[in-house]
Amino acid sequence: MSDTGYLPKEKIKDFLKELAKDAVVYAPCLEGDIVLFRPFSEERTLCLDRPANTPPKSVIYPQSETLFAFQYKKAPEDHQKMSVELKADIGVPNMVIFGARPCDAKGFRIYDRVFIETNTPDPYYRKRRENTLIVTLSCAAPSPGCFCVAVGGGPAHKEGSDVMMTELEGGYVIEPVTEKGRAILGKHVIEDGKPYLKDAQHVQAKAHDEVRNPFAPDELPKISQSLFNFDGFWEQVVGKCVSCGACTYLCPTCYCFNITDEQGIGSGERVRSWDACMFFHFTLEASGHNPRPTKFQRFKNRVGHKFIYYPEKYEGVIACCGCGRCIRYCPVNVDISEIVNYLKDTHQELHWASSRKEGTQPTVGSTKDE
Amino acid sequence: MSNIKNPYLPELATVLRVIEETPNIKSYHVVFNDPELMKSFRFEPGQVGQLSVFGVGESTFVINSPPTRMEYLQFSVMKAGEVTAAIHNLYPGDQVGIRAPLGNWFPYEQMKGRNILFIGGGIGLAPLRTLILFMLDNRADYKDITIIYGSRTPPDLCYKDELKEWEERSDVNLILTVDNEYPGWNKRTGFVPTVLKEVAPAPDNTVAITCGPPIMIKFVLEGLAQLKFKDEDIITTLEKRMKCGIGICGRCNIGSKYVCKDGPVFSLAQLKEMPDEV
Amino acid sequence: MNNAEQIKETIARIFPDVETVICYQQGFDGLHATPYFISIPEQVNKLIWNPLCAQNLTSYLPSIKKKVGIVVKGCDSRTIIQYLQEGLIDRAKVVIIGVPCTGVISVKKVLREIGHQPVVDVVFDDNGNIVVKTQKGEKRLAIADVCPDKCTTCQYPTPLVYDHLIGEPIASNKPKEDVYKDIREFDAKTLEEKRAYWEKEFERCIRCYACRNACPMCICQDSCIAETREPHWISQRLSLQEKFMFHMIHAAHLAGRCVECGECERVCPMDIPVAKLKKKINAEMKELFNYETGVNPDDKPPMYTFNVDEAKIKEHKL
Amino acid sequence: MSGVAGKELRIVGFLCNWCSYGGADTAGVARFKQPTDLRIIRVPCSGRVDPLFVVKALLTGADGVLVSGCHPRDCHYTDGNFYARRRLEMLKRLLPFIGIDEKRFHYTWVSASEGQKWQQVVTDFTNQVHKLGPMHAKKESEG
Repeated sequence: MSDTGYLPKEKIKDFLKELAKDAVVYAPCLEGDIVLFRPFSEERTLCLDRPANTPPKSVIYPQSETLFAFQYKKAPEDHQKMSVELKADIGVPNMVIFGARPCDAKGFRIYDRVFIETNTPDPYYRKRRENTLIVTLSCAAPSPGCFCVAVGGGPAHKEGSDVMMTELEGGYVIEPVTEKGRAILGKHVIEDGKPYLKDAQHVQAKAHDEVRNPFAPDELPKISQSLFNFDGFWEQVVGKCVSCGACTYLCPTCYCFNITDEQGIGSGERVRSWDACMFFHFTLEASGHNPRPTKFQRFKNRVGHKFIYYPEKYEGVIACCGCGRCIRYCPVNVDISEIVNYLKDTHQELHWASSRKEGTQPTVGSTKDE
Repeated sequence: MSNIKNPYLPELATVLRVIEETPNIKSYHVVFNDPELMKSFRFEPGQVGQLSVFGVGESTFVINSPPTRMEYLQFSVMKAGEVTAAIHNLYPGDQVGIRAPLGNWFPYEQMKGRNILFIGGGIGLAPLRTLILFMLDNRADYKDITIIYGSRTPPDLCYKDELKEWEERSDVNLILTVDNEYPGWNKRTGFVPTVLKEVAPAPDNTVAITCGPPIMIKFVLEGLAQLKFKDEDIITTLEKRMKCGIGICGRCNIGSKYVCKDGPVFSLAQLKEMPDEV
Repeated sequence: MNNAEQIKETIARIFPDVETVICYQQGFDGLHATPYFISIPEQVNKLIWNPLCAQNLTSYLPSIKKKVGIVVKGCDSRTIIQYLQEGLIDRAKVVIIGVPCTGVISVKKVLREIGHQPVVDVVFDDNGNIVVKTQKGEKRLAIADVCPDKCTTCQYPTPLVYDHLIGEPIASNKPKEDVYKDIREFDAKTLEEKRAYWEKEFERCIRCYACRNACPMCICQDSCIAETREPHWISQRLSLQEKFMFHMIHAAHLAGRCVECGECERVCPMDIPVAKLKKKINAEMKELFNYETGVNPDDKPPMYTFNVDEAKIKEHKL
Repeated sequence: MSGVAGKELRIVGFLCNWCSYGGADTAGVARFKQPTDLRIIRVPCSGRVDPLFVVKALLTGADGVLVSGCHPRDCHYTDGNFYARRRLEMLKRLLPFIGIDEKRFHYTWVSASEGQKWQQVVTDFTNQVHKLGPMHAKKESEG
């Protein structure tokens, strides 16, 4: 068996059917004008020519899941007393994420460190992660707003994927990344891909050159602390933010969540659901005190989490995969890459500091002399 | 796979006793339903637990009984939101869930052989209580123990029985204060930070541990700085909205530190390294 | 002198009087404009004005305490009037730069036309077209073909309230009776069809609340009942029921208040036609109370008032 | 609500404290025969009835919702029911747009003395809802 496989385009449905024999296959499907990861079936329209509107994160980390169910019962010995029964069920089928993009797959690596590689691993995430095979499609061209190469990724970056596919004219070159992914090469419809490997590498390299790097020439952005901690900066750059959760919910690396009890009569579930640091309620305490009451502080925390706090904890890894969704789908197109770029630019910092001294509003990209 | 512990699944426990501390604070004595767990359960002074009322939710409270007294765990709850209101409706025999212990604890090892200054306000005495009792149970390890504690009015003082006990002990210097004159109150009046200035404890070989409302903490920290306490010798314990309790869910962070996991106990030296989001 | 230049000049003139001016600048690519907050007159050089300037900037007004200048199109001006009806802004603190509008562009529609390709360049020609260049070639689209639905029946191309008007007023050439035509057509479907339609659309909702937060009339914002636990209107479960309920909350709270700016729909990352529900209610408000939102500052929103004898409400028989 | 009684449907009634709740009471005291599908929720005034109460009920399992208040001009709080009338009429017209039969929702005015009228309203509305059948028929059969 060769190390590289090849999937002719006309056999893609057969391939998916074969995968679906012992797993639920989530693939990017066209729905109206948008692309979503859906359990693939014959009636759905596969769409691989652009990244899905939402990343496949919900497959492994669902937007809402039951942590456990509880039920109050009358104690048999004393009917005045109620006892409680808890039931946690972490049953997960085998799953395949087909057609994720390298940025999407890299997102799962960001989660792994938090959910699995800790002394209190999350059994729900871990089980799903272990049961899921991630088949990634490398990007042939950048998408609006994306910048993976600037945050340690790339259009054929393999981190997080089990299998990497690269599209050629007639089919897909298939490179296994993990042991789990190697099994793919054994599927019926997969042919030997060795003759196509060079072409695939060429496509990958070409795409890499086309992705913009807003932080160039830096390898990874280095953030100026003084500017980061300057309130006026945030007031200027995120004044337009409407404080919704679109950026976080569409982000392949955002993982903050809420835990709530949702009750029926005498029973109910403890539910874990996505939450967003952009919401006022996120940090609101029962006393009414809110440590991050303004959208500026909340946005600062979002940028901080991705570009400072997470890297501090995890050996410099930036918790942003550069997919560009938060830029494309933001109601007012707040551009996180632009903001980080300001934050790293020492020249700008001088300028911000000077406007701070004068007591005037700082300005972004003004031509005014310092 | 199945034998890894599910960090979200609480242990079931029963309310043993409810004590009305103040008009809006109650203390709960709670024991795990599993007697084996009750025997093997270990925690350190200052660690917190997530207390569940199933159907309403979870909230974080410090375990304010000391690890030296393990007949039950004590939580003190001030009625503020949805969960605390539900806890206030609990009676002895009612079922709750506990996820504990969580977070870090007071560095009591480093405090051995030193003078200890506690400064508390209102419900803020709860996290101090666990350490005070722990130190009293290991009294020989510590030098002078001074406690400055205040509340709005005398009825708002927590742990009244213990306050009385401490007052009578010769090896504890307890200084009580309430904000204003109050019928029948013949001790000090004035805010805690003001009283701190009046008492003016010496910083030599002394660790100050403070907890209370944010505004009190703010002025106590200033006061301690004026008294020349070193940042490393000033310790406080923070409160935040918490959900997971294991440093994942993202709401209790101050910069890269998660109050639920890296805290709740921080020295002023550590706090100064963190963004101002307390 | 074109409109952009005139707007810049006007902004320069009002500056000492206002602390901030809200207008537009180029977004992350050629196809996106983005709100732009100017605090010193020199910043005006980055201002743009073209049919991509679709956002309703007035959404920011109720939360701004300072005196502010703002660029508004005809449709946006209705929000300001609605704010005035409801006492949400102080007219003396807003300097309105009105710009008559011949129709804006729906980025979603353009993206559909160009196959969601990254945009290399965008230009506007003199014949009402937008020319979008991508790696795969160039596409010339008539603005009228890629405008948001609201533009196709626009009755108020010229702002209804302004302090400075840029250029000459324009009169609408769209028949008034067409405004709610789409609503009538949809309503003609069977109950089952309609139910299925909404279930399919709402199923996609991710509850990011972009529709709510972008809505100029959603003034509760941080205290919205969609997020509070007390009262606990909707749970954190991800069922269709919860999503449906959220959108009904949004729609019901906008009854007789929605100014049909279409922001909710424009910002939806899941492409859910959320504005339709609100438009339906508006159609009923027109029919029942002859009320049109955001047209006359002296009007009262119909849900804020009543008549002892309602001319159009008949008692329902069983 | 057993097997045959699967016929009993879930109808929620929001009744104002001052008139309709009294009307229902009058009907009860007079032992007027009424269908038993209705579950009554007493509210201070029909003006307290947020149209979203009705939506929430219909979306979460009710097969019909009835709102009843004081007759116009007779509101205990002077004008609560005038506001209610506008809101509920808006809702009545919105429901079919989201695919819910407006016949599942009815609002009316019954005074405390109108026991007979109450009986009529409950009977007629219950019959009307029964004609439409359960709201979530499909889902139940699927389950």
